[in-house]
Amino acid sequence: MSPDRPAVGDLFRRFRERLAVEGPARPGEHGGHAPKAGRNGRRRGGGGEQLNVPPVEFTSYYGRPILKAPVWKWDIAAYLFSGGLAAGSSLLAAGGQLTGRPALRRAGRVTSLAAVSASTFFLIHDLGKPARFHHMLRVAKLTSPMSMGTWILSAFGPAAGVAAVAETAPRLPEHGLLGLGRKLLPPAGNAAGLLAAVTAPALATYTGVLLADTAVPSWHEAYPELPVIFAGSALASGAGVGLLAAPTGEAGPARRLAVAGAALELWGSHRVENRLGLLSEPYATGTAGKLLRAGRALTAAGVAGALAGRRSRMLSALSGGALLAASVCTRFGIFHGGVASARDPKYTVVPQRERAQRRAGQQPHVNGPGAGPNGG
Amino acid sequence: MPDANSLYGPLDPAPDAGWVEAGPRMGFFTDTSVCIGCKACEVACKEWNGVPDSGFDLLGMSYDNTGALTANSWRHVAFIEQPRPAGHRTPPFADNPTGPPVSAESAASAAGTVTDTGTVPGVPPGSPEAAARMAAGPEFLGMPGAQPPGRATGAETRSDFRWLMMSDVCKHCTHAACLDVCPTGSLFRTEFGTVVVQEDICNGCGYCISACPYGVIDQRKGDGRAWKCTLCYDRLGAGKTPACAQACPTESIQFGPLDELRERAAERVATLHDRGVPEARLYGHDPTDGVGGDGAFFLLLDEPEVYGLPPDPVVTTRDLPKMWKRAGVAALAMAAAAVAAFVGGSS
Amino acid sequence: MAEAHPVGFQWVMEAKKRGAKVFHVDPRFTRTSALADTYLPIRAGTDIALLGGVVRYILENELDFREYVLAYTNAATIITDQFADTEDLDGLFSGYDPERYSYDQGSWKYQGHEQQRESEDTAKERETAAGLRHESHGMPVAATTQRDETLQHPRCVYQILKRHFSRYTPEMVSRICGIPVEKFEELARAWTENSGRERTGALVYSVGWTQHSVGVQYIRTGAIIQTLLGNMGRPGGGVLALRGHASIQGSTDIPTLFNLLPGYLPMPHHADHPTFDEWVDSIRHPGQKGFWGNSRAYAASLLKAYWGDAATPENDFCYGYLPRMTGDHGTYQQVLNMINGKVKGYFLLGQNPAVGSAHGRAQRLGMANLDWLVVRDLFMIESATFWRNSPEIATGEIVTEECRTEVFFLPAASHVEKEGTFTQTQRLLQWREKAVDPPGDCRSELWFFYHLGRVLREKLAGSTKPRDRALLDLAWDYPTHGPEAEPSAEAVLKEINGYEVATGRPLGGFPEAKDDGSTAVGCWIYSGVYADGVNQAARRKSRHEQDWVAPEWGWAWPANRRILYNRASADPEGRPWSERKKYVWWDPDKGAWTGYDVPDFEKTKPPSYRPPDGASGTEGLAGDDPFVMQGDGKAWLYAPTGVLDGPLPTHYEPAESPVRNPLYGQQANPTRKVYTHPVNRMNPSPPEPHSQVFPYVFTVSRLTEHHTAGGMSRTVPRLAELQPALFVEVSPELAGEVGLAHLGWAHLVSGRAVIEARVLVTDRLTPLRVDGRTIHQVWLPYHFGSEGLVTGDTVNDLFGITLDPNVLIQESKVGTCDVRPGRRPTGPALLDLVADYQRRAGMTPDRRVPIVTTGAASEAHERTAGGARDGGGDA
Amino acid sequence: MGLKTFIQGWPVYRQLTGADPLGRGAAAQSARSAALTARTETADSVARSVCPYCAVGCGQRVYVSDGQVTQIEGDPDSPISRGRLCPKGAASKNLVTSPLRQTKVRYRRPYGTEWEDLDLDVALDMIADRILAARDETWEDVDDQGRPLNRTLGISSLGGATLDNEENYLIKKLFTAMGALQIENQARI
Repeated sequence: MSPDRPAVGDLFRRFRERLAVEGPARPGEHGGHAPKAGRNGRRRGGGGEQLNVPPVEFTSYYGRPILKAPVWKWDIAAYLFSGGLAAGSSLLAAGGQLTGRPALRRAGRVTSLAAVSASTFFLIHDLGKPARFHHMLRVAKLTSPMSMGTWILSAFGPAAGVAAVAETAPRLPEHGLLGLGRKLLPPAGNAAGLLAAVTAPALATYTGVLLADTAVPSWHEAYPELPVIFAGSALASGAGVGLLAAPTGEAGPARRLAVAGAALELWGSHRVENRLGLLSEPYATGTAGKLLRAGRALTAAGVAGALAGRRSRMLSALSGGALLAASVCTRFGIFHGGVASARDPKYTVVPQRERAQRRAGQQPHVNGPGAGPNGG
Repeated sequence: MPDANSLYGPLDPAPDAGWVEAGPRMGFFTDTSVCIGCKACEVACKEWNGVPDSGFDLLGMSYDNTGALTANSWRHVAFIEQPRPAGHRTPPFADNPTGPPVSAESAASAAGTVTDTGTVPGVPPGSPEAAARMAAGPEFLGMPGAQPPGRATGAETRSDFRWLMMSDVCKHCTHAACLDVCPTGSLFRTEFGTVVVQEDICNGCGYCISACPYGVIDQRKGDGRAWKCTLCYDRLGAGKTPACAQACPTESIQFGPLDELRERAAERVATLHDRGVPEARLYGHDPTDGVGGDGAFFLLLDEPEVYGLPPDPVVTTRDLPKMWKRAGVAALAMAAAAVAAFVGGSS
Repeated sequence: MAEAHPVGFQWVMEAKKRGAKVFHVDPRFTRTSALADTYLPIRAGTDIALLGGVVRYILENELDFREYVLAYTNAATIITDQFADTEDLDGLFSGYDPERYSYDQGSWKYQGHEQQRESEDTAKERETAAGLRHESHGMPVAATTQRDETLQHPRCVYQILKRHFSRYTPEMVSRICGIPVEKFEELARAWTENSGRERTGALVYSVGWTQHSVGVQYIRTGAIIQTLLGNMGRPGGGVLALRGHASIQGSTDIPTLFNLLPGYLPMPHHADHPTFDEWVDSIRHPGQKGFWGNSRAYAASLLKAYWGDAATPENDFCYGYLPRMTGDHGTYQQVLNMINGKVKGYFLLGQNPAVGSAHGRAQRLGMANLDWLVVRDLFMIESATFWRNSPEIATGEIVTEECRTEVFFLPAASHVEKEGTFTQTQRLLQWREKAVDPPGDCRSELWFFYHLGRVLREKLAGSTKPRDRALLDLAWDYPTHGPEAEPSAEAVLKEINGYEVATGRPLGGFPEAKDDGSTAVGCWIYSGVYADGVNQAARRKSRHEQDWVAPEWGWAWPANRRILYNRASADPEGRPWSERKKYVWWDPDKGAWTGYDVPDFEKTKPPSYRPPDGASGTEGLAGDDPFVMQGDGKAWLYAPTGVLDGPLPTHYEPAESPVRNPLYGQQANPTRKVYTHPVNRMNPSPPEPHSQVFPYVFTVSRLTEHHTAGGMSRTVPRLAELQPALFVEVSPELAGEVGLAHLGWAHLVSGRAVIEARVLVTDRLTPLRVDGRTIHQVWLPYHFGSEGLVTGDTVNDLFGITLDPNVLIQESKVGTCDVRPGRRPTGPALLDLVADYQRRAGMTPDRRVPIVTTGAASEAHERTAGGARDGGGDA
Repeated sequence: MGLKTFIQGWPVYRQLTGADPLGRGAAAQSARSAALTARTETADSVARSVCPYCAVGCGQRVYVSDGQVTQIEGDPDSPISRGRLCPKGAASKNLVTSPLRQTKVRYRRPYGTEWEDLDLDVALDMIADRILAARDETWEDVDDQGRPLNRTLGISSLGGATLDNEENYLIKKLFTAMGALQIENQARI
């Protein structure tokens, strides 16, 4: 070898040391394979540390994710919110309708229609082939929450629509064809409003199943809580609308709804952030962690404001806004938490490995070949 | 009427899916102990099914430049280099002047490479540590102490080495989550018991992608639809062997009635154990496993996750009834809360 | 084999299923190694040492298949006392001429044959790659030989062999090859234990073996082992070449080679073959045994096929029309002549030398100095675009505006767009049906050359120049069909098969060939492929409908025989050696040879037949002489003549090696073909100084996903995506020594070029302990170039040009280089880097590579057959 | 299409009336899927061919529809390959239909910087002229001792080993007749 070279082995030792320091993924400088830094088993974003999950050991094919992360974009998270909002506000509307609180009714019905229209837009917009959205109506599959949701939405949507349109009745002329409408719309609206209200809880909670019925570890394992969280979040957002729209005199039920919703939501999200062990980690770390923590804070603030602001229209409105924002944060938080859990193979391998070992009767897991038929 | 095991447990899926006079269930048995990693399966599949290219980047994952199963790669040959003993074989580098192995570092670097496969999510980069452990040698530098028990021997030189190769494919599960959650009926169970995406129906909702416990199905950019192995539905209809299995030079990919394949596989494992390959084990053959057994199952020589397979997959729809129940409870609670809010208290 | 011939490898896996033990010897751990029972890493270029070790193991332990060896080989034959071995002459054999770097074979002969001197001018034989002729037959020796059936005579072949290989101890094998002793012994044990009466072992090599300066001797050594162990001519045995091109076997049978005519008839040499008779006798060797006795008929019939009516016995069948060789006209000599401006025009027919041949730079500089170049290919290959897109453009050695070469690119028809036969690696001809018409201007070679000939003949019509007679008298009337006037391939195949001139009846086989001009045969060894007017190569009887030999699938030359010399599968009395291994045997009731295959023997010649005195040709062969193409009907453990670099294989270091030959003072093959030319500077090897400037051994080969120069794979998306970049595989130890990182860049420097590649640091490569030193080897695939979907530097640029003396094939499987981290310099800086290395290594333009590195040369010169020589046979 | 057939074609209807209430199989099958057949079944013709890559000689079946190659796969009848192919053989269709495939004659004049188009017949004629010129320029009748040579060393050829035997036969025959001796082949490499 050329004389200007260090002794055999030196460079290799340096190479290994450098590698140990830098972490090995350094092909970025050649061939343009920039490594996506940051998603790297041991690193944990802000807020994670307090959890103190010990670094877990697992193997994976070149460390690549085993699962395909959801291809759903922001609009599905937005749909989770808008769907819940539609459901919550239609309940609010029905309540207002039955207990003679026109402001609540009106606000509820209008919001409900707006929200359900937005939902439909989000759903179609997220499709790879939007022009084929109607293929959703080919089948009715009990095994597919999305199919079920489609049918629920197709029941709820028109009802919410009619109910909202009915609110225009007072503005119609006394006579003529439209006059007929002026007479007929209110009863139709009431009927539709009640129909919407009946389907509303289904609309609000099926989305929990929609996320849970996947291989995404942190979604699936959270299946007992997700519907509760989403129900609560829906109620809270509905209440938020009430607080924003209704005069303090009518806002009583909204305040109580806010409390109830917040209770369900907080209980649920507390559970998923603690009950799932390793799979709680994605909810406590990174974007999801930030969003969920923000959601909690906003909910608390919203409820407090709602209770404190009995007399103040302004405070009520603020707390209503807070509740709506809280609902948004919660939905996006849950969404991102799941996506993160699908992207890191450890959330796939470790729990399954532990499950397999439990089944195998606590045999110590020996990894790698040469360790016998089962061990490797 | 649906079987009691419609969602979970042993089941012959075709009759359950309404195929009244269905033939025997057809499937793949992929014996990785005879795979030579030639990738004929990848090419034959693409040629028959007109699957687009999936990127022209060097990934450095040994000889794997495909990376993973994607919408544009329905067969994927995995390559794993390990300084481990290979069954009864003579250690390849015994008495050569070798130092410590480098497989772990190389794998760790390769974990960072990316290529545009023309699909989403495609082949994202991964965790270097997990990659390193996959290929961990007796002495594993770079991330000290990151080895699972049983790996570390602290040897200063390498003499053992093995090169694992495995052609991965859609598992055509007995209980296929992708199929169950598909809202359009695009994914359906064929008369052969296989799981197929109908390209004229799929509207790209993406639900199947999150539902697959193996990370097989994937979305093609621009096109927007989900794509995966069809087990050559059209060829089966014509009584032909799927393209990959017909091409496979060493019969690593075997096609046939699933029952026969399972028997053959069991014999093969027994033979290998006799011949001093204790690490041979089957994967996805068991009708009582979390997905009711795979229509495409494997003979592996290491832990499933080393090949990028989940160690203990369970079909998500197993828990669907419970999920609906929880949703119902939540819905009732919601309704109750609403009623309470209005009737309880005044003002 | 799994790497380059995966489908063929299925049969290895079948054997493995049935309990066969698979050994794989390769410098790098490949996909084959992954499936083998035992893998032996070896230093590139040392296979003879390894195989020689096995020969020694067999002889020392008397593990040869003695009955077989006695009856069917020349083990008992006694050699003249003038013979001196490498053991006596420090690596040279007797008869070495240090001026001409070649041997006088007079002292190698069988006892009593000293005075037969067909062609002792081996220097000339080397120039004309005479060795290639022996693809179908051995060199001449007289029928009768002196034998010692006890094998005790000190000068019998068996004892000479034993002495010659006595040095190849397991320790020596380990010193040379870097293979640990235990590994070697495991191989030797398994090989011998699985050979003999009941079992056979097969030796499979890829033709990288031929790409060495001692390539022919590699294969000789393998053949010696297989012969000693009785594995030749028997099912499950043999020496199997894995050839890398669809019809590369066919293209030597029906050669497009300067020194051969169809059927391995030699191209005439201006000095040796002035007349038809002398030419024919040089093939036939009057008095010799075996099937070459009829060569006059084969030769006459070929000329008859060429010149038809014009060819008559009176004018020696137009023998005078044949161009004559005067020396080496091989492809590498041509390239150097191109650089020197001696060649005007160049045809490239589905060939990409800019990437695929050794010393790509010389290839491209040669092409840049032509008047015109015709490239016929499916794709735009590097050899067609050298004038605008080549490394020399970057370095300024080729300037587009100043490059005068006129280039015609003619698109070719693909294998599905024309019909015709390929001859695969086991001599099997398979006819391809045409599926579709070629697109656009794409045409078959058949079309191009037929119409080129037509146009040439039209242009020359009426010419009175004697030189044009050969073209004008050419039998060139082939039926054509279709709008493009495509010539009929079947008509050509019929001519190749041969026919009766008078009636046009296709011949049934070469025994029907006549020397009186009544038959025309295009390639005598292919005669029978069109027997009974049926295209036998088109037969496609399903394997399910015939036995495992599948004789009705295609057609194998000669005579549809699937295993050559299969008479050896039976014992001297004609009984199968064993029931397990029965293949061809004598049926006393029918009084004929029978079996699964077409017997490679006269059908009714009984095992007991003994030739009458003075019998020659086929009558000369006894009933137990299975090797019917050999001059004495025996398999040659020792080659008394014909192999230009020695009667026995000897380990020589590659032309470029970092290691001093541990075996003998003679470093490298003393008869190798060396070209001293400014562009062709060879890296220094010991005992020359400065060899440490190029401390590493590099070797190249194929990837499963690509095909040779990449013209048919880098252009195909399906394949390009599977291996998208050039990479170099290095061991962790070398990576550490040089400072290379996985997926980083490295560049390799030789005395000719610098190339860069991405780095794969892998445990699949290992350093070797060679003669007390640690030797690092690197491996690269040679598929890459500057055109196509995926591109990369051309690895063959690193090689210089040094050839095997027997067949003039270059050493392009091993060389020395330096390895440096990072990307290579570009432009003129690249030339500076090479120049700097040349300076440090003392590679001055006028430097002559030392051929003889032992003092024993002069002594070897003395030991010629009575010192007598004849200068060049101006008889 | 009548309303009735439309309704009956509706998978939901089939779910309610058929044996697939969950809509996961028979009921969900589309008309296209039901009508699907392998294109090899509907091919106009099939050619028995041989893989053009290495020398193992694997059997291929080439399926053609409307004058286009629609599929190339292994020939199960072949005793050599038993219907199997390596990645290269499996890519044969991609080879013959590759977008990079050249189908037009290209010409680069001396000192030219770009390719130009050229008519095939013209090209053939120009090449013939150049052969004759090179031949005349470099012809050797006899050696210095008057022994016949009958040759030109001004023309070289390097022929691929992927050509048919028939083609190699004509190449050798023609070049030999024109006195061109320097005919070489991959077999030398």
